[in-house]
Amino acid sequence: MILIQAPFLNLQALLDGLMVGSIFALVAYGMALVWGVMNIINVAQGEYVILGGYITFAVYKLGIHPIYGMPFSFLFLFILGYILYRIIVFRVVDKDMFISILATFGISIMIQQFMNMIFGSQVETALTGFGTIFLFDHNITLALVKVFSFVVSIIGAIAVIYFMKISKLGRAIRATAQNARAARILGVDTEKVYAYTYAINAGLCGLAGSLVAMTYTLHPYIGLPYTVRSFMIVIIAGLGNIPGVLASGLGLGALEEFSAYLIGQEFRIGFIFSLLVIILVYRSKKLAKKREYLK
Amino acid sequence: MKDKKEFTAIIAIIIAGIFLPSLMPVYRVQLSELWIFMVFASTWNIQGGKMGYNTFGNILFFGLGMYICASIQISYAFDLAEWTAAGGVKTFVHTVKQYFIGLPLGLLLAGIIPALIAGLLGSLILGLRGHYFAIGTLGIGIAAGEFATSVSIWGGGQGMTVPVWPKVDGQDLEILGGGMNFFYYLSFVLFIITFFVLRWLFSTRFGLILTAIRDNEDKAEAMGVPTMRYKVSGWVVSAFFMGIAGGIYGNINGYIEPTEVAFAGATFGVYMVLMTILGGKGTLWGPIIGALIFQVFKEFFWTFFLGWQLVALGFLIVVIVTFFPEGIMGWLRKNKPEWFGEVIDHKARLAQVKINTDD
Amino acid sequence: MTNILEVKNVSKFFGGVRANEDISLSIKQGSIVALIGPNGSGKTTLFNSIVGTHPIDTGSIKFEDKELSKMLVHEIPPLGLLRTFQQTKIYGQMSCMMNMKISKKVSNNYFKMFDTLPKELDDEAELILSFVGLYEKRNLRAGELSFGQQKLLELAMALMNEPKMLMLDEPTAGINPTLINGIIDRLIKINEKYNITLFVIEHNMRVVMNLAEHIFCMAHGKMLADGKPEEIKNDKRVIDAYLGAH
Amino acid sequence: MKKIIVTFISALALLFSYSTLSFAKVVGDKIVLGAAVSLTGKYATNGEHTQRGYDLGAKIINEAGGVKVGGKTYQLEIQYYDDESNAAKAAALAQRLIEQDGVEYMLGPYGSGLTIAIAPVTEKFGVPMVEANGASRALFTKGYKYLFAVLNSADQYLNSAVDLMAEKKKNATVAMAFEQDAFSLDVKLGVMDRVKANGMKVVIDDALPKELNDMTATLQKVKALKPDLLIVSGHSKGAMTGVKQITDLKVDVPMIAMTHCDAAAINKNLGGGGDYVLCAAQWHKSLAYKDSFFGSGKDYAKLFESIYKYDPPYQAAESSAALLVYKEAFERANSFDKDKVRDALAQTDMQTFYGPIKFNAAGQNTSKPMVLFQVQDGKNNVVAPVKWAEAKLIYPIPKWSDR
Repeated sequence: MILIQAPFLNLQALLDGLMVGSIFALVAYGMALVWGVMNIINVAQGEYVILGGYITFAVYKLGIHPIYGMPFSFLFLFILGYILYRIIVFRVVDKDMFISILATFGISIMIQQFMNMIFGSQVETALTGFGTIFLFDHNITLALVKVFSFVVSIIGAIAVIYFMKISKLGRAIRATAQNARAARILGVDTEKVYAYTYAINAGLCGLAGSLVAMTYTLHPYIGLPYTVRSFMIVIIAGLGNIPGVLASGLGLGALEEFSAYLIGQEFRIGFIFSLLVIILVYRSKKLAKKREYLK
Repeated sequence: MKDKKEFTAIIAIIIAGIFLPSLMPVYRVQLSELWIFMVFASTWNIQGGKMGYNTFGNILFFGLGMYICASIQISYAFDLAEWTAAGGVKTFVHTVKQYFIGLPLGLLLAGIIPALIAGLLGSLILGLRGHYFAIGTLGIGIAAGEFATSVSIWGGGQGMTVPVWPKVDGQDLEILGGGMNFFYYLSFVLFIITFFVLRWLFSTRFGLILTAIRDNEDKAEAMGVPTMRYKVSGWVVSAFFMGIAGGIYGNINGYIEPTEVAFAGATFGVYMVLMTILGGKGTLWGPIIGALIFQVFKEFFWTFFLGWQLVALGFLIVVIVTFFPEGIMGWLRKNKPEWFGEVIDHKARLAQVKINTDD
Repeated sequence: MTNILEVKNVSKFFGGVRANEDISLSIKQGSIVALIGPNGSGKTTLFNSIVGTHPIDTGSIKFEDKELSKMLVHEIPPLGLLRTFQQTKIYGQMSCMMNMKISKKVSNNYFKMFDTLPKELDDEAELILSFVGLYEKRNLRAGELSFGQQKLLELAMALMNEPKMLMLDEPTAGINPTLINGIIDRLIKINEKYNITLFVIEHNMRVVMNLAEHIFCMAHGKMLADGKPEEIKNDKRVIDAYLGAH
Repeated sequence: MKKIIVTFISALALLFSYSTLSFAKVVGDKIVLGAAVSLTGKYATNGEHTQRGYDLGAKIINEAGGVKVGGKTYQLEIQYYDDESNAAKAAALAQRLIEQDGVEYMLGPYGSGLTIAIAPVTEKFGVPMVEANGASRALFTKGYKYLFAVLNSADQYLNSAVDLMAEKKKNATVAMAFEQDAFSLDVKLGVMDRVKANGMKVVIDDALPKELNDMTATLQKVKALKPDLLIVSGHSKGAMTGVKQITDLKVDVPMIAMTHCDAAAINKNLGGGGDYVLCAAQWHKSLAYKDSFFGSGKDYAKLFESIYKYDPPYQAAESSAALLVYKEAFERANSFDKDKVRDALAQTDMQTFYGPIKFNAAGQNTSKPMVLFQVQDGKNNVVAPVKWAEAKLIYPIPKWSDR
């Protein structure tokens, strides 16, 4: 068992995991937000991430350092999200959640195709030229770009939390999340809140995407894993529990990294999904004892 | 829906089903696919439509059925491992006898085993409600595909081929006009059986209780209905027919691959939902109409929107679910309620409740 | 007369909140009993505990000497104990007739699931619907009925199930006042004709006084008092806790 | 209910209306070849290379006077469908090309998986298929009669890399990471043979997921166990991700071998990160093969670049070669009967810019060796087989600390 032969790998795996996890967490924020506020599960999440990545990649292609791509990715996706809401998503907000799942699925495959047409399906990546740091005399290796993305996503996460606490819009969003009708009565323009919530979600995905572009590789059809993981994270954390999202995001990342060592990388997705099912069933069984069910 | 009209519709379908392949032989593949799709939609409708449990997991039974059927067909005559191992240096040919014993055997088990699995899983998964159920089943479907990728006896990521239609001294065996026709009629018959079984099922107490569960599960429980039993039984029925459909589709396609052919959640898994919604959830005919229209559209896109077909499909999805969430039958039911045996007399609406105490 | 329902020292806590604390009561076969008390005094919680909607923390609930507290929700109605809801629960997409027909009690035999509904059910359903005054509306979708009408439909569905004992949660709430006498009359008929024991949560004292032969009064999750209507009417504690509020 | 019947009828009508679309194998002066390639989906990059290869081949042949059959000259035309990188679609589309569109000569899709999916269909209808991108060994062990592959089978891809390693170091240790798909698993088969033959030891044997964009786990193991040779195969995704993360993590391995390096253009896209990587290729422009249509490999590369603005990966070259094979076969068969054409194909023995093409009984092109090139400061230089070598193998790969 390699983890025992090389004990340092455990720490290594943990660190790698946390760094991947931080990006997942960022994506999961958006999902938790949209899910909590608008009761929509946004299946297009992963595609937003990849698209954000391509925006950064485009910037990089212009010979600009990719980190300057981050604001562009965020803004572009923010705007796109806003537009998509005004065109499509608002039609499904008050409908059965299942409808919204399908609608956003439709959006996702459209985005995939457009990315394929515009950027081609070549595997791409944006080079930062950041170095590598070695710890414990070369037993631990960290790509600085990962550390960077870790820091950025943590900052992003905290920024979101504060935005929600302090800004006027943030408070409106929280109010709407708690009780849309009440909020409406108190004069909150929920339509506007929804639109911005969705836009912010897309923006966050964009930011995460630009980190993905720098840290990993891009491909128009690689979005699903991000959607899936944000599902997981949100479900583990529970809705409207932003710090929980961060925690479970990091946790999932680490868990996954270890699973890659223990049961093999090819099972990552399978592992995640099985975990999802097991968690759901376990929780429902526990509630069933109280004669209740997951709501 | 009025019996006479339904009767004509059934006759129309049966006639079409029998004569279409000879009318347009070159479309036999799409046509068999159409019947299979109708089975998809009709069985998905048991959960998603009648019962209000939107599942993404029914594809699991389809894939299982496909693999099981193929495995039985092969291992009845040869060693399965040898068959799948890099194609095997020697070529395997089924004799007519081997083929026609293996196939029905395979199809039968392809129905039964998934049904059993549905029974076992059901009691766990069907405890979930609403979108948690949707996500949970999605998980099962995809996980199944991912794990099948590493089952070496099934060729893992390599996939496996299905026995070819047997040859009699070099010539394809001529039963019902060769393999393609044979499997066309097989899928057609499967659909017809599924249709009548569901038609009967929905007319019984069972069907009504499913609707009751959709409308208000708590009430059903409070009235003493053991809902879990109904939910699981419903899933078992779906699993059975999905499994057989898988077995047939495997033979039509000739090649089985874990995530794209068998456990193809991203394509078939979503199609079956769309078809049902398009046609109208919770009705007997909705899924059938939905499947028909959907298949026509899909083929249309493939032909005329080369490279754009997925965009077109995505667009179609968005349009369907945002503008016609209650589907064609839903629309009809709104506008032609009498077709559904619903008397809408406004007298009744306005009528005051009166209880004459002197009886 | 024997006791059909025996509730002994039942307590139910939600986190820190004591919804029911050491509740005991017994109901005689064939009687009509009312349960009154201010809002939030734990009446509905008690109902839920009895029919198993949520498990009780301590105590025992016996229906015809069968212990209910460990049973699942759907296992209890077949014994002949049925309840209606404060917020009506009906099958909105189905016609009233359908609502009635599938409420018919069936044996627990697995294959009974696949029976087709017998024709004679229609007559029975129509009879009961007209009994509660919904005959004209029998073909409407249940969802189209008004709140009060849905209450009546729920009552009718319960009767369809031929229970031995019926627990009604505010049967007259939201019902057109001109009908109330009718309802009272019906409830009494139900009790006499079909010999169904009635256990009723009710705020409308007129109904209570005309209906009940025995009254329990709850407050703050505890059993405050019980006795004949006259006694309750003049009971100091009840007046302070509840009636006084009128 | 009427509505339903009406829909039904109209649907049928629509279905019928297709049949007017379908056209025969030879129309006027056109020979129609059918191909389902991946324009979308996970293989879209290489699908595009394939399609461009086909197009270029057809273009050149047509410009050079087309195909002469029975004294009449015909133009080649290719009818494409998009299989969305999906095996189920590929098979269905092959059916469709043959049955509906009356195509009687098929070109292969991109990728072993899809070719495996299509082969049973072409076989069923007895339609010849010349394929340029299905390398899986499974294709040649089924006794297919109508399948002809101009390329070497996958189990030969990285063998020479293993042998090179063996020359440099006795009983070396090997780390492997293969995607779970038909192609990569076959590459693995070949590699394992050589590894055994050379008495090497496998220290890491990882499987990569289909939606691959992170192989940190594998690389960390490599860092820990320090093998002499690292082999990665996972189409373009694998090459790109591998090199990218090797660079990020500064993984030091004396020798690294991959597939699809040129399709992923790791020599350009990764800012020197791809240097010293050994890459298996079916073809390389520097090889001294020639033919009368494209001239030498270099000329082909020039031509391709002038149209598509990038260096042709071998996926394109071999696809173009497939067209040459067809032309030659048509002319020798001097007929459009698909079985005559099939027999002519079977007898193919020709020189192309892509290399000699001669099929064995299984329809496999055996007369052409694989080449192995090494990325040397941004250029792909052939290092094996020795016959073609332009440059010397650089071994061991300099440590990152010295780069």
